Amino acid sequence: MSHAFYIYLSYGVSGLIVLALIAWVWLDGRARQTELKALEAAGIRRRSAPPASGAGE
Amino acid sequence: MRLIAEDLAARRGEDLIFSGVSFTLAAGEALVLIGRNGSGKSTLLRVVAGLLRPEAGRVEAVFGDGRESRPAREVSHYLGHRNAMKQELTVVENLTFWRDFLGDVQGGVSLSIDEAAETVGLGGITHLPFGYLSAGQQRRFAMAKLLVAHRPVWILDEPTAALDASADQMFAGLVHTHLSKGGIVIAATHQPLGLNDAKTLVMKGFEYREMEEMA
Amino acid sequence: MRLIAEDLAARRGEDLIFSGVSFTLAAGEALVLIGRNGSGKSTLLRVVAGLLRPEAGRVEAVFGDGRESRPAREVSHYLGHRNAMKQELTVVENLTFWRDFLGDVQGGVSLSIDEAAETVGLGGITHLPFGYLSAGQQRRFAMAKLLVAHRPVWILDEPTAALDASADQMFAGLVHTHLSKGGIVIAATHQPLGLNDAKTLVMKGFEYREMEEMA
Amino acid sequence: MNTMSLALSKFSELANPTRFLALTARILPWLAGLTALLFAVGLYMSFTTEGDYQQGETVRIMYVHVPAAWLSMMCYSVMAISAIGTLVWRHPLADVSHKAAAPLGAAFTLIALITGSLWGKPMWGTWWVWDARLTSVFVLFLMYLGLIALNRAMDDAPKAARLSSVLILVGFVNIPIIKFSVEWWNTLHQPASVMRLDGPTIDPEFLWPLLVMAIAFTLLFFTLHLMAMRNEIWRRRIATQRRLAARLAGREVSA
Amino acid sequence: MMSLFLRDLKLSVRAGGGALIGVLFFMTVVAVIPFGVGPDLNLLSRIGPAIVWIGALLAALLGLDRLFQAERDDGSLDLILMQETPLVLTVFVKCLAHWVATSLPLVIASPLLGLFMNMNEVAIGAVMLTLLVGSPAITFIGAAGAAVAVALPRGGLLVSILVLPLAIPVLIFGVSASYAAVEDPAPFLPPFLFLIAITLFFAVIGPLAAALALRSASD
Amino acid sequence: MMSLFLRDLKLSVRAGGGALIGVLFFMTVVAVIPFGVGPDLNLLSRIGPAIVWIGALLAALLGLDRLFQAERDDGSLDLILMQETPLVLTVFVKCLAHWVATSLPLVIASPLLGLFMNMNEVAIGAVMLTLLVGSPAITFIGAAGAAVAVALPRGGLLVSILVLPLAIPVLIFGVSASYAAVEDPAPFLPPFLFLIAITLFFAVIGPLAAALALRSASD
Ligand code: HEM
Ligand SMILES: Nc1ncnc2c1ncn2[C@@H]1O[C@H](COP(=O)(O)OP(=O)(O)OP(=O)(O)O)[C@@H](O)[C@H]1O
Ligand SMILES: Nc1ncnc2c1ncn2[C@@H]1O[C@H](COP(=O)(O)OP(=O)(O)OP(=O)(O)O)[C@@H](O)[C@H]1O
Ligand SMILES: [Mg+2]
Ligand SMILES: [Mg+2]
Repeated sequence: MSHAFYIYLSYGVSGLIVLALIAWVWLDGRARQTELKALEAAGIRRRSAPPASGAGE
Repeated sequence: MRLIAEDLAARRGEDLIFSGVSFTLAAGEALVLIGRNGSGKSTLLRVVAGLLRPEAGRVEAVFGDGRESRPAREVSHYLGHRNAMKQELTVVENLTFWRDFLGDVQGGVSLSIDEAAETVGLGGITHLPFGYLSAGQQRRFAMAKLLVAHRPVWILDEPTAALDASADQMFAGLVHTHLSKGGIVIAATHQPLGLNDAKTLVMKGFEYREMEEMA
Repeated sequence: MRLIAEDLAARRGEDLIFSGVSFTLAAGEALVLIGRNGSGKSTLLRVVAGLLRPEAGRVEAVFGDGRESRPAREVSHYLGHRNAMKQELTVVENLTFWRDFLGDVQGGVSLSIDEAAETVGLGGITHLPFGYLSAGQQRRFAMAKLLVAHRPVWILDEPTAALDASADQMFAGLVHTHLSKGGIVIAATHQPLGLNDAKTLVMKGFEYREMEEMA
Repeated sequence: MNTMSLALSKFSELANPTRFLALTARILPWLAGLTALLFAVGLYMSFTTEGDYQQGETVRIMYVHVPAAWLSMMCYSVMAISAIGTLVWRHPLADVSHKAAAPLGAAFTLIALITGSLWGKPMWGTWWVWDARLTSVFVLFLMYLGLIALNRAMDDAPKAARLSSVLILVGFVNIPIIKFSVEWWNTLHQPASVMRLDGPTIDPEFLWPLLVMAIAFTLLFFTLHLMAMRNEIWRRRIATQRRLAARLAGREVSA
Repeated sequence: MMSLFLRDLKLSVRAGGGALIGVLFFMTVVAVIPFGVGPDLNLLSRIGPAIVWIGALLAALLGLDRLFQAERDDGSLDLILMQETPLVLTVFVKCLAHWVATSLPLVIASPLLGLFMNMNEVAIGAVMLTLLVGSPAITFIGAAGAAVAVALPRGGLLVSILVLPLAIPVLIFGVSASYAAVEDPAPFLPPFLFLIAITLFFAVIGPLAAALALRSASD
Repeated sequence: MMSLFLRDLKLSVRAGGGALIGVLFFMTVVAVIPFGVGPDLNLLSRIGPAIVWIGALLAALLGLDRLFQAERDDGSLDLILMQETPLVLTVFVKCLAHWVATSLPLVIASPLLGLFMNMNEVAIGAVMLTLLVGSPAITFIGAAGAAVAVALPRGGLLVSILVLPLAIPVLIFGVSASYAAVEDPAPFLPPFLFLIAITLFFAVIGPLAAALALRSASD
C-alpha cells in the first residue's frame, strides 16, 4: 500500500478523534447550560417559598 | 384466612430453642412476641416465615372453610433485622424491584411507590441511593416495602428499632390499617408497639408459657 | 480530661447536615443526642470519632490544664450500628483481638474477657461463634468490647437497639460505672437510656438548637 | 432559619470556581482562536516540507504522532499535579481538573496509539509489537479508562476525586517508564531526539513543523481542558441544586 | 423474574462492574502476558486461545463467589427464598444476569484481544464461539459454589475445591476446540459438541444444586 | 499488631480459603497452557517461568479486592481507622497476613508447577526465589487498589484493572531474573536486585497509598 494511504489515514483518524472530542465537550457544555437555565426558571418559583431563599449561586 | 401454627419446635445448631408452640391467628389479629435476648423470638419468626425448618410441627395459612391451605411463607412479608435493600440502588429502584418481584397475592391491592413513601413520611427523597439514608430512614423505607406488594401476613422482627417517636406512631398506624383490612401481624419486640388489642406470646428460652390474651 | 467540640459542621455528600455545634464535656459527664430520623445524630458521632472530616470546627480531648491535647478519636471507643465483630470467629477470639489491638490508653484498667462477658450478662457462651448469637446477644458482646480495652470516651450510636429490658438496665449500669470513674459518654438514642443527669443535645437537621441542661 | 443562610454561605465558597468561570469565559475565545491559527500553520507546514530520505513521506505522520504522544504524558502530569492539589490543599478546582482531564488524556493516547501503528506498518512491517514503549503507552491508555470508570462508579464527587487522586499518583510511576523505556530496553522505537538534555538532534527541516504542531496540540488540550472543567463545575452545581430542591420538598411535606 | 434480571444487571453496572470494566480487565490481563512470555508474536498467537480462555475464567471467578453472599448480607436472600416461584428459576435468572453483565462483554471483546495476540481469523472466530458456548457453564458451576459459600460461613475452602475442578473440563474442551479449529488434523466438532453438552448439563445441575444448597443453608 | 496479623490469618484459613483457591487457580492456569502450546517440552520449559509468574500474579488477584471491604462491612474498619497506631503500619500488617495466607502457598507450590512445565532445577529455584521476593510487591500494590475498592460497593474487577498495570514492572523483572538464571549471557543479579528494589519501593508506596485512600474513603 502506498505511504500516502497511511499518512492520510493517520491524519484522518486523528482529525476524527479530535473533532469528536471537541463536539463532545461542546455538546456537554450546551446540555449543562440548558439544565442550569431550566433549574433557574424553576428556582425562581422555588424562591417564593420562604426557606429556599436563593438556592445556590 | 387464618394462620395456624401447631406444636412448633425449632433447633439452632444443636440446641432446642423452643418446643410446643401453637397459636392461631384469624384475619385482623396480631401477635406480639416478647422475651429476653436470646429467648428465641427471631427463631420463631423465621420458622413461621419458612426460613428455618421446624424441628416439629407445622405452620400454615388456611383459607375459607379450612380445605385450602398454603405454606405461610408464600402469603407473608418478612421484615428482619436487615432491610433487604441494596445500598447502591436508589430507593425507587429498590422498591420497584420488590414490587415487581414479589407481586400481590390473592388479588390484594397495594400502594404505588410514591404513596408508600408518603405513608412512611419520606416522600421527597426516593431518588437518593439507599446507602445515603440514615438508619431510621432506611428502616422506614424497609417498611414501605410491606406496602408496595400485598401480603396478608406480616412477620416483623423488631420493626421499630432505630425509629424515632413520630415514626413509631406512623408504624402503629400502618399496622392498624393492615389489621383493619383483614391482615395478620406477628411481631417480635422489646419496645411497646402501640398495638392495644394484640395477643402476646412470651418466649422463655427453653421454657414456654402459654399464650395469654390481653384485652 | 475534657472533650471539647468547637463550632462543628459536617457534610454528607454535598449537603450540609449541621453547623455550629459546640459542646464541652468534663470527666464524668454524659451527652445524649436526640432528634428525629435523619437529623444528623450519627453524622455528629462519626465526626467526633474522627471518621468523618468536619467541614469546619474541631474536636479534641484536652488534658490537665489544657496544654496537652489529643485528637478525640485516639481516646474514644465507637460503637456504631454495626458491631465490628467477625461472624466466623468465636466471641472469645473477637474480644481477645480487640483487647490486644486496641490496648488501654492512659494507664486505664480494663476487665478481662471473662469478667466483661459476665458484666454484660452472658458469661457462659463466649465459646460460640459470633454469628450464632441472637441480635441482642451480639449487641451485648459489642458492649463487652468497650470494657476489655480502656478508653475514657465512649461514643455510642443507638446502643440499646435490640436490647431487652434487663439489658437496658445492665447498659445503664455500665455507663454509670464508666462515668463515676471519670469517663465521658456521648450517645445518640431514640429510647430513654436511664441516664438521669446527662446533658441533652437536640439535633434538628439543618437547624440546631442550643444544648440544654436537663437536671 | 439562620442555619439555612449558613448553608447558603457555604455555597458561596464556590466563589472561587465562580471566578474561575468568569476567567475562562474571557480567555476561551482567544485560546480557541490561537489554537485554530496554529493548527492551520502547522498543517500547512507539515504538508509542504520535504520528506525524509530514509522514511520517505511517512515522516509526516510524526507531526501528529509525536505531539499526541507528548500530550498523553503531559495530560497525565497535569492530572498528577491536580491530584496533589486535591489531596494536600483540598482545592475543589483540582478535583474538577483531573476529572475533566481523564477523557482528554484517553483521547490523545488513542491518537498516539493509532498513528503509531499506522506508522509502524510501513516502517516496521507490523501494526503492533509488544515492546516496552508501545506496551507502556497501552497501559497508560488502560489507566485513563480505569480512572474514567472509577469516577463513573461513584456518585459522591469529593470522595471520588480523593480516591482517584491516590490512584493517579500511584500510577504516575508509568510516566518515567514510558519516557525512558527506549533507553532501558532496546526496542524498535526511536529514542528521544527532541526532548533531551543535550539539545535536539533532529533536522530543523522537521523540527519546525513538529514544534508548531506540538504547540497547537498543547493549546488544543488546554482549551478543551478549560471547557471540560467548566462543564464539570456546571454539572456539580446542577446536582447540588437538584438535591437541595429535593431536600426542601421533603421538608415541606414533613413539616 | 424480569425485574430480578434487570436489578442484577443494574447492580453490576452501577457498582463498578459492567461491560466496560469486564473488557478493560480482559485487556489488562492480555496486555500483561507479553511482558511475561516476551514479544514473540508466533508464540503469542499459539498460546492466544488459552490466554483468552484463562482471562475469561478469571473474570468469571472474580465476583462470582459473592453472587448470593451479597444477597444474604443485606437480607434479600430471605425474601427471595420465601417466594412461590421455584427457587431454581430464580437462581437461573441470577446466573443469566451475571453472565450477561460479566461474561458476554468478554465474548464480544474477544476478537479484539485475538488481534492483540496476533491470532488469525479462524482462531479468533473459534475462540469467540467456544467462549460464547462455554462461559455460561462456568457461571452455572460458580453459582453452585456461591450457594454453598452462603451455607458455610466458614466453608470457603469447600467452594474452591468444588468449583475449580469442575471448571477445568470446560476450560479444556473450550481450549482444545479452539485449537482444533486452527490445526488441521484435529477435528473441531467433537470437542465443541462436548462443550455444548457440558454447558447444557451444568445449566440444569448448577441451578438445581444451588437451589438445594440455598434451601438447606437458610437459618 | 501481632493480634491483627493472627486474626487475619485465622480468618483467611477459616472463612475464605484464600490459600487453597489461589493454589488451585494457579494449577489450573498451568495445566491449561500445555494445551495451547502443545506437547513440545522444550517450548514448555522455555516459557515455564513466565507462565508460573503470570499464574501467580493472577492468583494473587483473587480475593485481594475484599481485603478491606470485609472490614468495612462489619464495622471493624471504623475502629481500625480511629487508632493511634499509624494506619500505614496497620495496612502493612494486613498485607503481610494476606501475603502469608495466599501468596506464600503459591511460592511453595511453584516447584511442583515447575516440574509440570518441565523446567530444570536451576530454573525452578530461580522462579521460586523471584516469586518469594517479588510477590509481596503485588500484595502491596493490591492493597492500594483494595483500599479504593472500599468506597465502591462492589470492587472486584475495577480493582484488578487499577492494580494490574502497576504490577507489570514486577512481572517484567521477576521473569527476566528467572530467565537470566538459566540463560548464560544474561546476569541474574541486576534484575533480581531491581526486583528487590521494586518490592521495597511498593512496600512503602502501597501501604501509604492505601492508608491515604482509606482515610479519604471513610464516611
Ligand atoms: C503504536 C505505536 C507507537 C506508540 C505507542 C508510540 C509512542 C510514542 C511516545 C510515547 C513518544 C514520546 C516519547 C518521548 O517524548 O520521549 C513517541 C515519540 C516518537 N515516536 Fe512513537 N510510538 C509508536 C510508534 C512509532 C513508530 C512506528 C515510529 C516510527 C518509525 C515512531 C516514531 C517516533 C518518533 C520519531 C518520536 C519522537 C522521539 C523524540 O524525538 O523524542 N513511533 N512515540
Ligand atoms: N453515606 C451518606 N452519604 C450521603 N448522605 C448521607 C449518608 N449517610 C447519611 N446521609 C444523610 O445525612 C443525614 C443525616 O444522617 P444521620 O445518619 O446522621 O441521621 P441520624 O440522626 O443518625 O438518623 P437516625 O435516627 O435515623 O439514625 C440524612 O439525611 C441522610 O440522608
Ligand atoms: N445461626 C445460629 N446458629 C446457632 N445458634 C443460633 C443462631 N442464631 C441464634 N442462635 C441461638 O438461638 C437462640 C435464640 O436466638 P434468637 O435470635 O431467636 O433470639 P431472640 O429472641 O430473637 O433474641 P434477641 O432479642 O436478642 O433478638 C440464642 O440462644 C442464639 O444463641
Ligand atoms: Mg431477635
Ligand atoms: Mg443514626
